[in-house]
Parts: sequence; structure tokens; C-alpha cells
Amino acid sequence: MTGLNALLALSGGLFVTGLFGVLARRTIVLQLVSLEIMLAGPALAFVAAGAHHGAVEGTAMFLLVLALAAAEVAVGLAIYLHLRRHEGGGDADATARLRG
Amino acid sequence: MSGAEFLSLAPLALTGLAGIAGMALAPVAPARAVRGVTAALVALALVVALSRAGAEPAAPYALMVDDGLARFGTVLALLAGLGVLAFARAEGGAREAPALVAVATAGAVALAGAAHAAVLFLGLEITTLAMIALAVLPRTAEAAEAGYKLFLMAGAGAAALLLGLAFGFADSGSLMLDAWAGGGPVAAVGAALVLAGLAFKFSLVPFHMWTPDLFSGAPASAAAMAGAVSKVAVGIALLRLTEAAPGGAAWPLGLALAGGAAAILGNLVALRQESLSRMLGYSTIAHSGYLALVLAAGGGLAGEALLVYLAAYVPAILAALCVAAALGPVTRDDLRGLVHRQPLAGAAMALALLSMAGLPPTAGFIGKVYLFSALAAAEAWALLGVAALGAALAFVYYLRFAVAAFASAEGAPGPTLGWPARAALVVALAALVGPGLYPEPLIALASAAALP
Amino acid sequence: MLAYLLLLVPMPSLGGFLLLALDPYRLDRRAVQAAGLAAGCAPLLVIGPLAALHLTGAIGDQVAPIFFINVGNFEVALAMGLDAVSAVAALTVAFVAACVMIYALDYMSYAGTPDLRRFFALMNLFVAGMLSMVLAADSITFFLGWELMGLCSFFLISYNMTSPRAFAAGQKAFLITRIADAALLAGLLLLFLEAGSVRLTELIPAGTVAEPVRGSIIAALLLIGALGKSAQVPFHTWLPTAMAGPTPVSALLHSATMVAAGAVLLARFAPVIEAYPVVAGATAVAGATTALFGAASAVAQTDVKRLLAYSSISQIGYMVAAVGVGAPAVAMAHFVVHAAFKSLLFMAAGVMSHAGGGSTTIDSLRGAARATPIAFICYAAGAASLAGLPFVTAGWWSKEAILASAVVSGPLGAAVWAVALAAAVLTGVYAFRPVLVAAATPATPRRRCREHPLASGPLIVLALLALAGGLAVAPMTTLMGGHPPHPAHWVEIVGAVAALAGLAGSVAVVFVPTLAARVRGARKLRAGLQFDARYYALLVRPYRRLVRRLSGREGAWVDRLGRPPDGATADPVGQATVALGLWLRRVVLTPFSPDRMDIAWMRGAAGIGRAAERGRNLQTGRVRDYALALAVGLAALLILGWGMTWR
Amino acid sequence: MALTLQILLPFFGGFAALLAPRLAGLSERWTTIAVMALTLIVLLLAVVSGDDGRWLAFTRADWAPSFGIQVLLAMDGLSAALLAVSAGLGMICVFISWHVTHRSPLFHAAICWTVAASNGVFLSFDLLILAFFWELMIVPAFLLIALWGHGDREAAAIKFLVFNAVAGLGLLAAVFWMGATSDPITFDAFELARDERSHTAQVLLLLGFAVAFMVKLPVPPFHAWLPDAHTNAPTAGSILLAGLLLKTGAYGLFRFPPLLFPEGLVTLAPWGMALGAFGVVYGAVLACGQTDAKRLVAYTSVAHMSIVLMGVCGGVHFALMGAGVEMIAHAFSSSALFLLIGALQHRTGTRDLRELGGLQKTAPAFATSFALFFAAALAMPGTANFLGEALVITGMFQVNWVLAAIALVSLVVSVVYATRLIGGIVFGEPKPAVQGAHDLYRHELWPIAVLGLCTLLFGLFPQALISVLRPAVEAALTPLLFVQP
Amino acid sequence: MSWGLAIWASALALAAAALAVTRDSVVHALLLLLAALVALGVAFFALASPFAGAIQLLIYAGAVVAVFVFVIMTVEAGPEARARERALLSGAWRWPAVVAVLAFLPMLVGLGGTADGTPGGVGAADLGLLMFGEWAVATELVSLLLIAGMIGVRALSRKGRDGE
Repeated sequence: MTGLNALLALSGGLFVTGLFGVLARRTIVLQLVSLEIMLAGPALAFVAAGAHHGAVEGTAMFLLVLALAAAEVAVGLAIYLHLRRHEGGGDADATARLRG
Repeated sequence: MSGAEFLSLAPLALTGLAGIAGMALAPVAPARAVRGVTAALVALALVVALSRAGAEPAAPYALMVDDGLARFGTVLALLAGLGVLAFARAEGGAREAPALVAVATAGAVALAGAAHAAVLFLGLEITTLAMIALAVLPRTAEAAEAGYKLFLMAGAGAAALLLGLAFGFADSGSLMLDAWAGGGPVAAVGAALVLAGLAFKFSLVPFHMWTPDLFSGAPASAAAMAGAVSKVAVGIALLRLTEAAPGGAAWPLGLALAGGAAAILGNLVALRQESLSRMLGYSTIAHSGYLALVLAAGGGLAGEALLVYLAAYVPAILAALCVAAALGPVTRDDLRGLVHRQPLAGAAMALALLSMAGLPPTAGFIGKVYLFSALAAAEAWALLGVAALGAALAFVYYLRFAVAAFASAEGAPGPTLGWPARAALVVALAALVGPGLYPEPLIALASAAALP
Repeated sequence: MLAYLLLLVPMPSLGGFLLLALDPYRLDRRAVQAAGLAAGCAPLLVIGPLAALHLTGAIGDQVAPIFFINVGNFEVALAMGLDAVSAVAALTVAFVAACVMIYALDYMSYAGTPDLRRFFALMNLFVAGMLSMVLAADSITFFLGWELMGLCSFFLISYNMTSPRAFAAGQKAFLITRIADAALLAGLLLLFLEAGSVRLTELIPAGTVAEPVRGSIIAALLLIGALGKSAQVPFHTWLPTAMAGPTPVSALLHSATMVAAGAVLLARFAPVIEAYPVVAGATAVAGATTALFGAASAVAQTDVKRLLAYSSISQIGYMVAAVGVGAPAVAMAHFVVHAAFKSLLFMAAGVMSHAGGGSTTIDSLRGAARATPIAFICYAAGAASLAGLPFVTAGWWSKEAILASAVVSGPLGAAVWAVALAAAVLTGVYAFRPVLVAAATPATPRRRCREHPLASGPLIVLALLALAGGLAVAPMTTLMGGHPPHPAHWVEIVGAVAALAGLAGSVAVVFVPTLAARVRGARKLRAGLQFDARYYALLVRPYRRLVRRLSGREGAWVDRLGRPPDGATADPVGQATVALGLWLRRVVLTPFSPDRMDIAWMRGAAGIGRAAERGRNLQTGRVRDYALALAVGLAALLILGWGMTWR
Repeated sequence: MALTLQILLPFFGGFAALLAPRLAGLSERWTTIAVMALTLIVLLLAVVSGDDGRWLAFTRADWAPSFGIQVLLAMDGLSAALLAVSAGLGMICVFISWHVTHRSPLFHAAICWTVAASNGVFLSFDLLILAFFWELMIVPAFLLIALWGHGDREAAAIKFLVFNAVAGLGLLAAVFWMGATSDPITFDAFELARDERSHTAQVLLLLGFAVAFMVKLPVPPFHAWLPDAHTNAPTAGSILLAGLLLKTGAYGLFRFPPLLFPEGLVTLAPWGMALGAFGVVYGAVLACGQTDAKRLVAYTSVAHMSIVLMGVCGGVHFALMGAGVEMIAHAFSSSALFLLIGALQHRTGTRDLRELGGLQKTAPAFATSFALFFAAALAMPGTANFLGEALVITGMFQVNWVLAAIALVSLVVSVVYATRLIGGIVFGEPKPAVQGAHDLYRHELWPIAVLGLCTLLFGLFPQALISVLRPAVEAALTPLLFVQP
Repeated sequence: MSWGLAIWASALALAAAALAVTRDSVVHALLLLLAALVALGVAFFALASPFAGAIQLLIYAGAVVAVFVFVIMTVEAGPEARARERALLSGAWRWPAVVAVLAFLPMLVGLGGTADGTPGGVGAADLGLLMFGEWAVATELVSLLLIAGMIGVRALSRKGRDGE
């Protein structure tokens, strides 16, 4: 067992943990939290791979991931606040008008 | 940076600039001016892109390629973007819509030329994020819900894509897409993750769930982003990746499964839809499915078929969405007598539906010809059967709506279309009927572009 | 060149039809009558001299080609020809037709049928069909004329268009004859394939030398065709109901055209029939049986037109039997004689019943001898000819020739003779019944009615022929290539006695009250042994059920012919057939249900619709479910990718 | 050029009819009539000046060379006859639709487009172009049913469309299989006929073709769309359906399987004949059970076109010739019947045989016309229908006696349904619905006269028709004759 | 510097993340998220990518979580809210768990493979050269990405009546 592969597995773990959170949590804020955890997985993987190959691209990609994460947090929270004003609560399952 | 390289980047740059200009002008200028400036810049980008037809390929920094595929995709995405600009309305008092359309188009242009994981990822996310923003612009409950659904699934999809790219990078040490062929198990897992991310964006089953909600809840411009602009770009990206063949045989197999499921399920569920937008949403899933089938089958005709199909599909979905945007949320019954009340909108809607159903004399028929030919040439009989089954189901719902448009009914004339929308409809009509009657130019362009 | 005149023979009638049917302008009533009459009589003017020239030997056999059809692998020539058989037959047809047309001028003018135009148009087409059939020199023209008659008979029988019964009668006639026509068509086509030509002169020899089984089938198909058209057992049921048409139609239908066409067909194709003994035997048996059956049924009739209808069935049975025993020329001779007296009988009966108020029952004729003496006398002459009163009537000569031919033809012939003789006795019985009734004095004396010369003229001419025409029987037979049989004298004596016995029987039936009552009570016999009821139960009802099952939503409609004929349930045999029909329906037809195929398709469509609904239910609207779907897809892709790289 | 005009004239004529009233103030009716007349004249010139060889006229031009698609049109007698029928029926459709005022320009445009597309099918020998026109044909016919029909017209139109378009996919798939696997890509039927194909491939490809053609014919069990479509279509739609669209199926079967898949045809022909025999009986029996006059005629179409299928699969000279003749004859007779019933429906508002009757008294010319086409439906000798059926039956006797006997059954059953039709409409006392029904108008009379004349003319003097069809029949028998000039 | 430290730190992050997604208190979940992100930052330092680590700590752990904290001020807290969270989770975790595990299993493939070497150093200067040199296009695209997000946020938070 080598370092990179263990880290890749751990990053996969972070990813599926976040995924589980997205699937299982009904509170919108917690879904956003889970999304952040999902994105942390690739971040770790990129840095680890970059470190493994000694390539600077890994860190560069990490920065891109970070930018995305920031943008998503901003947009997600804005939508959350917006939804909250409409629906009155933070329950994801409650916003289900569009169906069928 | 040489002149050629600069020129090759110019369409992307100009489109991005259009977005920035739109954003900057939005708070201060009237909506019409914002749209005009944005559209002018995108049109300029289109002119530049067209002027580069036949030019020597230039490779700016190797992150992007400048081959026929990229150029074809760029032109098509820019055309689609212009079309969307023609009917993207200032929803809910927000004047940012043109800016967002331009930004999304820029993302699509980047994606069309993506040869590198970073550009692939960024192009994809720019269109997605702009799409989300477009979706929530009206600030209605439905729009917010559609936006949130898209947002959440986009987040998961983006994470999957990124993780996949990271695995690929870890396996090969390179971020160039064509360096990933023949990797080990890590690369295979990475490829699966990348495929999932792209399939989400391409709305293949079971990654498709956001699509119908977006079409019915969000404004038509957001739907057009998903159905036209980003579909072109993602299609081309998928074609590139399929040719690079990461993940070995699992890639085409997964593509075929997801595509087949999309072709069947999309058409099936569309059968019983009464809302025009929702029907279009499901049908766009089905069309993605056909394209995925073509890609999965591979063979010499796949690239050509993909491009021709996209070129036939984009004007159709844009025309339909343009009319839908003008009419607001309509059901099939509301469409009755449309041809009578608004001849241009009605004719465009009817022809667009015919084209999507693949009936002559529209470009859709040529697209269907290519779809079937490509599958037959690759001797992918099972996929051909699935595509045929899907196409068979599709006749029903398209024609149900088309006949409603033609049917006679009393009704108010409905809102009139502005001149940009009308102009866009005329162009779309020409793009629908022209290739249907004389397909040679389109076919020649597509086959030239599909050559490696 | 003379031959081309043949083509002109049916033309006047055809032209008359076209003029009357298609002329868009209103025609004056007199113009209609003039056109109809001229067109109806003109063929006689053409065929008369031609036939005379041919029969006197002045000209030989003629063939006039009409045109050629080149089907590609070979050429077909349509033509008309004149030989002895066609000359005699055409002359008869044209003559009888002319008589009937003249008669109709008067008759139809006081009947309650204003649409003279349609009447004359169809009558002319009818005549044109028969003429082109008898003059045909190829099977296509032959069949064309044959079918044309079938079509016209439908329209003529249901001439009274507002009467559902008339329509039903026409439909029934058309359907039953069409069954036979289909057989005939098959036979002709097979002959054509056998011979490679449609020319009758080549078809018939080729038919005689075909491979036995094949040849027998061909001959049998031809026989079926003739039996159907001629209303022979078991196809006879349409003829009695066909009385729904006006009297001139019946006169023409029963004497020279339609019904007689079967006899002409058999006479024409006699060599083919004779070449296959089984078929020839069957022909003889069918003819004799029909003769007896028809005569027996006629005895029991109470309606004079129905009586005459069964009489026609019986008389044509004689002709068919004659062909069966190898004497087609004799059959044709009887055809000629029968044409004369049967048209006479119908027309005279029509005059009498008109004078009696329009009812056609025998009882209503009572006193007609006084009211319409000319018609009565003519009828009596016809009846005498029909019964075959010895020596003085033409009917005796021709019928005797048939009986004699049967006797000399062998053991089967003897049996046929015996049956035919019995029929002859019965013929006497029924033939004179109306005469005797008409001669009787009614309770209320009737005044003398005016008889129009247009009606009486043809009657008198035909009556003379029916009596004196016997002299021509032997020469005619010889001319048509037969030889008048010369049997032992006892045969002739027995025949004469039979006819006289019939006359006696008739007197008994009319004047002995117990016998009259018994005849009146013979209901089964009167209903033609209930063939109708059985056909209804066995064929019509199951077919209707099949139709109803297959076509679904229309099933509730019981159409105009829905009622079974009288007596359908009284008879145990009938009941058994009904039960059989029901059983067949349950076992064979129930698996089909209304519009099965359409329903199956639509059910498939509904299934897809349900699947679509299921698919819609997948789209729950809850974002977590959406994400779960995404995750499932992701996991599936991952496992796929992983699994396929597993070493 | 003349051949291209056969397609382009009605196609652009459709646009002319659509725009003429608005732009030039012309009547869309007369525009359409002029277009059809012009088409007919051009056809006549082409036939008169045609070669004596295999083809009367031949055109080859590139359409999309990059994908090997050509405009490859060829006309022999069979095509010429069908083209004449299509232009003639197009004209007749205008005359009998004089009462259509609702969106009349589009209506007439749809007629023109239907004619254009079916002309394309009758001429194309580039299989892709064939498929193009094959699918194109559906669209205007669909519009005709869906917009100007009666009753549940939209459902009927969708049913029509789904059956035909889905079956068309079979044709498309087979065409693309052949085209895309040839090297270089070509859809030229003559080229593709030369390719060697395995027996299995031939059978499969033929099935693809046959499904499309048999649905269009239609032969049971694919007939389910026809009764609904006919019943709910406007008169012009019914006429075009019966006279043109059904014929395209027959034409396709006649033309392409022998050329492209001779061995596959040998394998499948017995099944085709059996299906045809079944269809003959099924259609005839079901026709007997209808109370809707149009439905009744629709089912008779099923029976008659099944006879065509038998003839085509018979593979002997008589049968093929009979199939050809029956195709043409059925175009006349069934069009005329639909025309009459449509005119009656326009007057009385019903097609139900139970509510009609007694036309003889109120409208004699109407009744006479019915009687004439009644005879044609019965395949009376003297009508072209008889010639067709008799030739097919003759051919069947050469092939299989049982099938011939079944075909004969249809002759008998035809009496039942035909008398039922005429009995329900012409006979009887005039029903309330029929009271006051106007007799045929002049603009209805002459189409009837023309159709009747054609029926009788080709029935009594068939030589013209037969010699016109002969080259096509011989080519179907020996595909080697299928040389291109 | 050391794979081992990186692995341990990452494992810690994973554990914190796992706790974060299962807590019934939103505030606890956020704190655990913060812990996970900080642990990741440590792992980045261990992987000889100090720039990445610094950014992680500053932006992620700092800014992102701070934004969240602002938001949770809008979320009600207290025992009832926690009970509701627990109820919501307890009814919904099974299928997600199954699917997550199924998705995770293939990611373990790497564990069987071979890869060697020590973490290479990545300097901030190299990164700058890359980002503003070869990757200039990507960098520009990042700005577009952020613009898209910004427009969206601004449009959503604009004043005015909703649904117009």
C-alpha cells in the first residue's frame, strides 16, 4: 500500500461521504455542507496526485476546484435563502412542485 | 502569442467579453441596450469564428485544440447562443439574462475546444453555473426549485467529474485528455466518474432528473442552454473523450446503457406530457440518448453523424423554446390554433416538432438518416433497435403537439414576438428546411469537421 | 365480313342501356318507351337473318374477333362466334326478349312503377348480357355476359327499391349465383391454363383430354356454375323468392336468360362434362332430382308465380339431365321450347292477376277465364305445352326427346328416365291447376277486362309457338349436331300417359276437396323442403355471427335480412342444424372477438401509455430522489468500469 | 428534367396554393388545378417523347454527394400510370372539396404536397430519396386527416402516423444497412442490386422493406390504422389515402424486393401469399359487419390490397400483371366510392347505413353512380377490377390452388358487403337524413364520370393498361432486365 | 514531506466529514466540517504543497465556513430542531448508505496497485508561472466562472417583489 493510492481511496471516501450526505439529509443547509465535502475529495486527490508526480498541475487544479467550491457555496446559499423565503423552511423534500 | 493563436482564441474571448459587458451594463443601461451590446459582441465572435474557416489550426498553449470539431462546435454554439439571446427576456426585472447567456456560451465554446482536463471542467462548470443563475432569475418558486435541483445535482456531477479527472491525472500524470488511453484500473474508475459527470450534463438516464424540471420551471433561456448550447459542447467533448478511449471498453458500454435508457425513458415519459416545456425536456433527454448511442457504437460515421444531428437538432429546439418563451407556460391545449393566430410562431413550432420527430422535409430527417446510418455502419444492431424504438415512440407526442398547433380554435392572439425573436425564428426555419431539402452543404461541412 | 354483324347483335341493347342509364337529361315517358322497345327489339332484326342464313346452311360457322389483349406471355383474342348452338340460342333469346319488351310496354304502364327508365335500361342490359354470352366465342366474353346477367338480375329482382323484401330477394339471388359464378370462373381459368387459349373451340377439346382428376375438377366446377345460375338443387332457393321482381322480369329471367344460361353453359361445355363419367353421372342425377323436386314443390304452391318458379327449376332440371345423359342438342331444343311457353305463362299470368286486382295467389285467378279470355286461353296453351300434352304441344316433343335420350343411354339413364317420368306426372298436376281454377266460376261474377293489344299480341304469338313449335324440335336437334332419339314405342306411350295422368291428377286436386286440402296442407313441400331454413341456420347465421364478432361495435345492428324464414324452428332437422351452427360458433368463432387485431394494437398502445405513467411516477419531484438516481447511475458506472478492468 | 418536374411542380405548387390568395389574390383552388394539369401535361410529354426501352425517362443528379445520395429518378409504364393517377386524383380532390372553406389554402397545399411526395416514391430509385419521400408523404396526409377530418380526427391521424412512420423505420433501417455497408456509400438501387448478399441478410432486409410496404398497403394485421383514418379523414384525404398512399405500398412491393432481394423473396413469398389470402378473407368479412359506409369501403380496400399482395408474391406473370392492374383499378373504384360517400356525408351529415337509404328516389344520378362503382367493388367483368382479380387468381392457380380458392371466396363475400352498402344507401324509402339531399353537383359529376370511364375503359379495353405495365412486370420477373440506360 | 502524515490527516478529515453529515445539529455539523477542512489543510502541508494548504486554511476553512455561519443564524436551533433533524435522517439513510458504499467499493482499486515515490515539492512560484503562463486561458475561464456565480447571487438577492 502506497501513499498515493491510500490518499485516492480516502478522497473517494470523502466524495461518497458527501454523496451520502446529499442523499440522506433533507435540510438544505446540510445538503450544501455535504456538497462541500464532496468537493473536498477531488481537492485532496489532485493535490496528492500532483505531489506524487511532482507536477504543479495538481495544485493548479486544486485552485480551480476551490474556485468552483466558492462559487457553488455562494450560489447555493443564495438559492437557499430564496427558497426559504418561498417555502418557509429548509426542507429539501418540501420543494417538490415540479414533478411527473 | 502569435496572431493565429490569438485569432483562434478570439471567439472565446469575445464571447466572454460579451458576458462581462452585459454584466457591467445591466445595472445602468436599458434592457434593450444590454441585449444589443451582448448580442453584437457574440455576433462578432461568430464572424471571427466563421472567418477562420479553412485556416491553419493553431494550438494556444495546448489547453485547447483548434481542429474542425472545435470550430464546428464553436460556430454552432455561438449560433445557438445568438438564438437564445433573441428571446431571452428580462425575467423578473433582472437585466442580467443576456450576460448569463453570453457567459454560458463562452463556456460552451471553451468546452468545444477542450483538450485539457482544466478547460473541460471549467467549460462545463461555467455553462452549468450560468444555467443555474439563468434558471433562478425570475425568482418565482418554480424557478427557484428548478434552479436548486439543478444546482444540487450539478454539484454532485461536478464533484464526480473532478474526482474522475483527478484519478486520471493520478494514473497518467497528465491532464491532457488524449493521454489517458490504456490506463490501469484507477484510470478506469476515473473514466467512469468522468462519464458520470458528462452524462449528467448531457442528461442521460439516470442522471437526467433535473432536465424536465428545468424546462418546465425555469425560463426558456435556461432550458435552451441545457437543450442547445451546452448540448453541442458536451456532445463534442464526449466525442473527443470517446475517441481518446479512457477506461477501455467500459466507456462505450456505459455510454450505450445510459444512452439507450435515455432514448427509451425520455420518449416514454414524454408520451403523456401535456405541458409543452416539459415535453421538450423529456424529448431532449431522448435526443441525448440517440447521440450517446451513436458515440457508443463508434465507427467511421460517428463523428459526422453527431455533428449533423446536432446541427439539425439545435435550430429545432431553439425554435420550439423561442415560441414557448413567448407564450409562457403552455399546455397542449393552449397551443391550439397557434398557426392561425401567429403564423410564423405556429409554423416554426410545427416544423420544429416535425424535425425533432425526424420527418422530412426537415433537417431532422437528415439527422435521423445519419443516426441510423452510423449505427448500421457500425453494425450495432441492438443500439439501432433501441434508437428505432425510441424514434417510434417519439412520433406520437411530437405530432400530438404539432397537430394541436395546426388545429383550429378560438383564442386570443396571444403575446406578440419581438423582432429579434421573429428574426431568430426565420433563421431557424431556414435552418430546419434548408438542409432538409438540400443537405449537401451541411453534410460536407460536418464530414470535413469530423475528420481527425 | 358477315361475321362482324355478330358484334352488332348485343349492341342495340347495350346502347339502349347506356342511353337510358347515363343520359343526364330528363326523358319524356314516350321517349323512354320508344328507346327501350327499339333497343330491346333491334337484336332480333340483326340476329334473325344471320341465324336464318346459318341454319339454312347458307353461311358456315363464323368468328368475329373483337380485339386482342397481349398479356405479355401470350395473346388473348376476344371474339364472338356463330354456330348452330349459338344461332338457335341467340335467336330464341332475341325473340323472347322482343316479346317481353313489347308486353312490358303495356304491363309496366299500369303497374305502380313509375321508373320506366331504369326498368328498360336494366332489361336491355340484361338482354345484352345474355346475347353476348350465347354468342361468345371465348371464355372472357362468355363470363362477361354471364356476370352481367347476375348483376342485372340483382337490380331487376329488387326493382321495387323501397321494399325490403325485394332487396332481400335480389341480394339472395345475387349471392347464391355468385357462389356458382366463382366456381365457374375457377373452372374457366383452369381450362384456360390447360389450353393456353381462351377461344372456346380450343378450350373445350383441351378440357376433354385433361388429366382425369384435374379434368373432373374442371368439369365439376363448370357444373356447379351451371347449377347455381339455373337454380338447380341445392342452389335453387333463390329462384322462388326472386318473384319479388315485376312480371316481365320474371318472364325474361325464367325463360330465355339467367336461369336458362346454365343450360346453355352445359350444352356448350357438354364435351367436357361427358369426358368425365363421374361428372356426367352427377349432372344427370342432379338434373333428374331437381326435375322431380321442383315439380313436387310446385304442386304444393298456392301462388301462381311461385308455382311457375318451381316449374322453371323443374324444367331446367330436364335440360341438365339431358346434358348428363349425353344429349346436349336435345337439351337445347327443350331450352327453346321452354323459353316460349315459360315466358308465355308468366306474361299471361301477369295479365290475369292484374285483372284480378294484383294478387298472384292461385285462388285469386278464379274467374279469369271470363275477365281476360285471351290471356286465359294463351295461358292454357302454355300450360298444355308445359305439361306436355301429347302430340299437339311443343313441350311434349322436346320432353319426350329428353326422356327417350335418357332411356337409351344406359342403366343410369333408365333411373333418370323413371324419375323424370314421375316428374312429368307431377308437372301435369301443377300445370293445369291454375287453368282449372281460372276456368271455374267465382262467387262474385267478374266483368270482362280490356286487354291491350300490346300485351295480347306477344301472348298470341308465343302461344302459337308453344303449340306448333314441336315440329321444329327434331330438325333443331339435328342442326345442333345431335340426333333425335328413336326409342321403343312404349316409351312414347308411357310418356303420353304420364302427361294425361297429370291432367287427371290436376282435376282431382282442384275438384276433390280432401285432396285440395291435403295439397294446401303440405307446408314443408311448399317451402321447398325448407332448404332456406337450413341454409339460414347452417350458413347465414354463423356467418353473420362471425361478422359481428370480428367487427365489434357494429354488432348490435341486426340488418334487414335478420329474420329467419318461416318454419325455421318447426323442423327437427332444422333445429339440429341450428344447434350445429351454435356449436360451431362457440368452438370456432369465440376465440375471435370484435376487431381482434385492432384491439390488440390498441391494447399495446394502452400498455405503452401505462408504462409512460409509471415512468412519470419516477419523477417524484423530490431532489433527494433525483440525486439518488444520479448516485445509482454513478455507482453502476463505477462498478462497470471497475468490473471490466478486473484482471 | 420532366421527372424532376413531376415532384417539384406539385411541391412548389403547394406553396403557390398556400400563398396565392394572400399575395396575388388568386384562387387556391384554380392554382392547384393548374398545377395538377401542368404536371399531367409534363407527364404526357415525357411519356410521348420517352424511350422505347426499359425506361421511359431517366434522371440522375447529385443531391448530397458527400453521403452518396443522388436524385435518381426513373419512369416506366407502371410509374407513369401511377403518376397520372396521382395528378388526376389531385385535381379531383380539388373539385370535390369545393365546400371546404376553412383554411382552404393550407388544405390545397396539403393536397399538392401529398401528390408531390407520392410522385417521389413512384419515381425514386435512390433508396434514400425513396425513404425521404416515403416519410414525407405521411406529413401532409396527416394534416389532412387531423385538420379537416371528422369525429376523433386527431386520434385517427396520430394512429395513422404512428403505424406508418414506425413501419417506415423498418425501411430506413434496411436502407441504411445496405447503404452504409456498401463501399463507397451509395443508395443507388441498381448498384445495390449488384452487391452480393447472404441469404439471411436478404431475408432480414426484405423484412424491413416489407414491413413498411405492408403497413401502407395495408394487410392484416397491420391494417388497424386504415379504417380509423378513412372514417375520420375528409373526402379528399380518403381519396388520396386510397388512391395514392395505399398504392405506394403496393408499388414498393412490386418494384424493390424482386430487384434487391430475389433470393429472400423466394423464401418469403409463400408467407406473403398466405398473409394476402388471409387478408382477403379478413377484410371482406369485416367489411360485411360495418355500419359506417366509409369504414366498410376501408375494409374492402384491405381485402383488395391483400389481393395485390398475393399477386406480387405470386411471382408468375399473370399474378404480377393482375397485381398491377388491380392497383390502378382500385385507385379508381375506391376513390370514387369515397368521393360519393363523402359527398353524401356532406349533404346528410351521416355515414351510418342505418340512417341513410332511399337515395334512388331523391337523387337518381347519385344512385346510378353508386351502382356503377358497386359493380366495380364486386369485380364485375367489364370493370378493371375484374381484370385485376381474374389475372391474380389465374396466377394463383398456377402457384397454389388453395390460395386461388381463397381468393375466389372474396368474390362471393364481396356480394354481401357490396349489396349491403348499396342496400343501405340507395334502396329503401328515403330516410329523414336523405330528404332534400341534392343530387350530384356538376363539379362532383365530372370526377365521377372520369373515374367511371376509366374503370370501364380499362376493364373493357385493357390492352392499353397492360402494355403500359408490361415492362415493369417482366422486370419484376427477371430482375436482370432491370438495366439502367 | 510524508505520505504517512498526509494519510492520517486525511483519515481524520474523513472521520470528521462522516460525523458532519450525520449530526443532528446544524451547528455541530458546521464545526465538524471546519475540522475536516482544517485536517485536509494539514494533509496538504504534509504533501509538500504548502501553498495549497495555506489557501485551504484561508479560503475554505476561513471564508467558506464563515459564510455558512452567517447563514445558520437564519436557521432555528434548539432541542425541537435537533429532534426533527434526527427524525428526518433516521427515515432516509438506508438507501443512500447502500448506494454510497457501492460507489465507494470500486474506488478502492487503487489500493491493490503499485505506486511509489515521495511527495514532490510544489512551489508557489511554479504555480504562478503555470497559472498565468501556460494556463492563462484556464485562469481567465475561472474568472468567467466566478462572474457567472456572482451574477446569479446578485440577481437572487436583488430587492423587489418576487415572482415578477
